[in-house]
Amino acid sequence: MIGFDKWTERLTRRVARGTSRRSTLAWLGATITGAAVFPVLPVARAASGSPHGGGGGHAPVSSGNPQDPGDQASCDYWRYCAIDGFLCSCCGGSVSTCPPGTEMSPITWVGTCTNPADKRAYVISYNDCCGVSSCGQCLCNRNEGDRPQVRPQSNNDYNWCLGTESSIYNCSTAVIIGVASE
Amino acid sequence: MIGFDKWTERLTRRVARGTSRRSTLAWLGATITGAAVFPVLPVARAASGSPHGGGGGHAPVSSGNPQDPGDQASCDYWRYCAIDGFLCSCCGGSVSTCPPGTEMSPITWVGTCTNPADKRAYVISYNDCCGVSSCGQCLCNRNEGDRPQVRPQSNNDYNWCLGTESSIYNCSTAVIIGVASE
Amino acid sequence: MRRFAMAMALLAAGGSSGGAALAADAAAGSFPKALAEEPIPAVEKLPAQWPASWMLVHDFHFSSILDGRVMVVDTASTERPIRGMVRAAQFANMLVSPSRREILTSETFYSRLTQGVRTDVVTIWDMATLLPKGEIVMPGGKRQQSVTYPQVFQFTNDQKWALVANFTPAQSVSVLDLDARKMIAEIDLPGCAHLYPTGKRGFSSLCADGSLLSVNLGPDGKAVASKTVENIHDVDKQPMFGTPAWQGQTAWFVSYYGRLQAFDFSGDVGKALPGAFDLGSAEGAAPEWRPGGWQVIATDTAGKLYVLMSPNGREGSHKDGGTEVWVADPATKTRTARIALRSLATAIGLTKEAKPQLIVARADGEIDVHDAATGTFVRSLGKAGGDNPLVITAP
Amino acid sequence: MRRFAMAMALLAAGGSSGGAALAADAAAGSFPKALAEEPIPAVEKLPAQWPASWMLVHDFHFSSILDGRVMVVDTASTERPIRGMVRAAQFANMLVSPSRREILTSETFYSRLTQGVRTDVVTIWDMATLLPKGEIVMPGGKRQQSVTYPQVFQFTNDQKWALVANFTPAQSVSVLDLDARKMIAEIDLPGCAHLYPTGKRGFSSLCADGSLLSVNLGPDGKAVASKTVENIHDVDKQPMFGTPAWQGQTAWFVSYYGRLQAFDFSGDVGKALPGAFDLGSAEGAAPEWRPGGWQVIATDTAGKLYVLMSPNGREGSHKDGGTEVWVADPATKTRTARIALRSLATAIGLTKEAKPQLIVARADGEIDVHDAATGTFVRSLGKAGGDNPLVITAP
Repeated sequence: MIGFDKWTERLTRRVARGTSRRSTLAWLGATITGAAVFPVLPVARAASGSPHGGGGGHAPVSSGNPQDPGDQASCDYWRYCAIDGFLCSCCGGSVSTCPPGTEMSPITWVGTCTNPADKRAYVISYNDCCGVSSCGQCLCNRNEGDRPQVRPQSNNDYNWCLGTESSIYNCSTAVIIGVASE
Repeated sequence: MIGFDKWTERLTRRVARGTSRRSTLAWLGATITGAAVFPVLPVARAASGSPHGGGGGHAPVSSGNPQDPGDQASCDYWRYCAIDGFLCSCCGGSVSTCPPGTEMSPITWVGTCTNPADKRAYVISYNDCCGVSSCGQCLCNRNEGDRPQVRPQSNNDYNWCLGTESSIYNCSTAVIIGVASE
Repeated sequence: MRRFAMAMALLAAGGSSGGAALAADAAAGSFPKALAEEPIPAVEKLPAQWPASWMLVHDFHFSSILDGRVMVVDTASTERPIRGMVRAAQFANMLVSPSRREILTSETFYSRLTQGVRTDVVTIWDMATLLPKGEIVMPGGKRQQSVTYPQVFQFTNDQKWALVANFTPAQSVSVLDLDARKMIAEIDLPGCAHLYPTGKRGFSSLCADGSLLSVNLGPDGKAVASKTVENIHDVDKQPMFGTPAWQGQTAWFVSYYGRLQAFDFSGDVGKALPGAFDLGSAEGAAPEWRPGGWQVIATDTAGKLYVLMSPNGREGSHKDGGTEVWVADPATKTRTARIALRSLATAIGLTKEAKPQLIVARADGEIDVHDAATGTFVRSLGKAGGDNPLVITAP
Repeated sequence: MRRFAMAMALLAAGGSSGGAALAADAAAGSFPKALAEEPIPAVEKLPAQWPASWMLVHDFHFSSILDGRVMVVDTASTERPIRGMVRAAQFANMLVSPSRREILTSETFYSRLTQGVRTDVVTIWDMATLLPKGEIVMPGGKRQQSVTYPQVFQFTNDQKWALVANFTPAQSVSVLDLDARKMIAEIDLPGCAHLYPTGKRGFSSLCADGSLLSVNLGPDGKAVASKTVENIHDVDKQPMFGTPAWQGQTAWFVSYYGRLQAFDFSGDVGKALPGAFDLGSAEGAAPEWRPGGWQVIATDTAGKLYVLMSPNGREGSHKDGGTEVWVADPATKTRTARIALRSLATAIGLTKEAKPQLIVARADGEIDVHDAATGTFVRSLGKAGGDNPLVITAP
């Protein structure tokens, strides 16, 4: 076995030891945070040209709070800076809640989005809602900061319906869980 | 129990006896023939405006036989006078064969369509192909002669994937099984 | 666990957003406090009693029939028309009972999605949580699979039981005790289709020979009596759409040609009521106006009938959809209004609101709302009914 | 049974078509014989060895992710582009082996479609019949579910085994013996993702710390040796698309910024090859040309590389799709051609035909075929790749 490291029976530990402290930390982050599921691709933007995917007659979904501006059923809403999937705002949930009948994934990917009203950088948790099939409404995909799957905590292609009773994906939320720094 | 017939324990036989010979014959026909599955509705025609559902670049599927004219991937093809569902011609099968991976339903609905070339009335068997999910291509719906479900052998809304290992519906064929009368 | 996750998140975020934080200082002045943290996990719940503007819209989902769904739609809201969705797998049927606070779906599953072991199940969903409360497995793989027809899955016995039509193609009816969570009886029904709940504990079914069969059930769910009324409908001359509009236990059917006929199912034996009448004709048709669509007849609480009409009525047009809704008053046997729709439509339903709203599922999948009294278009709900909205149900 | 059914059918038809038969007499003259009866049942079979124009296109099927499918597409045919479809359920992955004459799908099922008991399975399909030949159940519900990435399901050991990536989010690899139809080993793989078959019996994986880990497997499927090569890629400065283009056991990766880098996986230890180069820039971009799409790199049998390029390259544009395909020759490290596409595209692949054809999955779902040598548009196959074609595979 030319070129191989000296073999130890505990491959797992060896590999863990072999990775740097930084990557281990990043990985820990991934296991307790995660990534908003999903899709991808220009089809997302095409499908979401109209907020509900089919045009005609929709009023924007507003928070009613000038400090939280924008249409929460639009891919361009500030909190969706790194979202990838169907917007729960269009599926019976809201920007921060899952639709009835689903289970919110406890493992999520966390991004940082800047609120255009107060200019603060908020920590956004992209929790997925699981156990009901594809919502089919408001497919969005924004990949700022998205990186290859080798860095799971920075990748939005994983199905993050993990730690839930069912891994079936319904939609994604964008929950404020803090301010990045103040 | 005012108004009820004298009760017999064998409800089944009673009902069978109570129906006319004509309807019993019709029913027998249904149990051994059947109806091409399915869908329905203007969405079918909308979806099939272009033979493969998405426009651009398709050559008509022709039999090459002047006695069997028309585009077999079009809802307007003569044999489809009473078809309802995805055309197997667009799904890996043909007008008379199922796509690989499916099982042809042994129970089918039989219609009579007139061939515009030879003006003969052919008996067409709308066998469904089963065990693979919705083909999604060339959804067609023509209801000439379709009647309510109370007459199963004349209704195309039943899923006729019956007598197959799986009742999952993939697409429908239109097989010549004879000439109506000569 | 939550606290730990938060701490990690803040740590990670802090590293990458120092620049943003600096820029925030100026603007934050107008908003001295940051937006509040939001709780996780958070799942919406629905009211136990839904507002009268909420409807159930069945998405048949052609592109994956095995993954059909029922959308919970607030027809009064353009912002949030969809309130949730309930699974309705593989040619499913749906029932809703506000008094039981339950939605029921009659479904079929395969162990490998498209192949393997088949399981037929009625699933019972809580109307407030949209979570399953239980299920009743039905043996034998007999459940009728059709494009969604409401009358193949019905309540009886004060909603303590449900009836499920079977088709193999042999026809029968399974009787389910919903609270005991079990199938208690199966009744053969050769030559007859669809189930119209009849009397206190029974059903009627239309038969291919033109008769109506009424069956009375005993406390164990088994048939104890039956009655056949001959020559009650004519499949050849006046075929009726299988789905009627219900006014209490009176069902108004419409024929392919626009004839309206009421049946009384309040007694032990179903019967045709006198007073059948025609919707009439009108100009501008080629060749004539006929009912057209999937769910073509509906009624409001005042008893008016609404029928979806196609101007291209001919043999075979009965599922082509319609462009107008004609309103008829059974009391006077007259057509009282014509409502022009914005687009070809396939299904109509009416809310039970004080001012009933006409809900229209269009052929392009959009859901429109019209004021039923005036016919005026009120709002569009986009594709709130999913890809292929076929049946609209007022809970 | 068949004969009996026929007899009944003829009987029924005879009754209703007497008129048509009379009218037929005149015209039948020009066609003295009626069209022949066709056999029932009849199911198509595919050739055991598929023509080189046939490709597999994975339809991710957003509207029902649990019902994904792989389309068998004859890219030479505008009449019959679709030759069949294979189930690919719930974030599935697919492998094809012409020598085994098998397609493999790595799938997940729930006993009640969306809920209930989870079962992870590799299904083995016959390439001629598209019927399942067997399956291998994988315990523990660990199978990685992502938008389809080829490198999470791979062959090794001369296609006697398959490797399945797991993600719970703990990472590991399951080793399956395809002929014995069982899982024989599971190897933990913390911090590393995607599987690149390596040497005769092993794999490599890219790790978050910038290293490449190669693992050598024993005859029982268990890891017997491993080697880490440090600093082989940089996720921050030159992130690489996870799906490379394969030339034998050499994998060409492209970075978000258009840098091409080859890895040699032919030995027991994977290694980066010298000769990395950049695709270069061009006019007309805002702000610059970068690779964009889902499957952005492909290669032909002559060794040229094809990369799908977006003129709107910026941070976050790497999945936005592309409007041109740039062709590069690794031998000269130069860009040799630019192919203008007809529409924004998300995935590209090349047939193994004598004259390779460039297969393009467009963002609107259409599949276009271009001549790879000249770039000329040849034909469109409509939506032969289903609703959401994401990955194109040459068998």
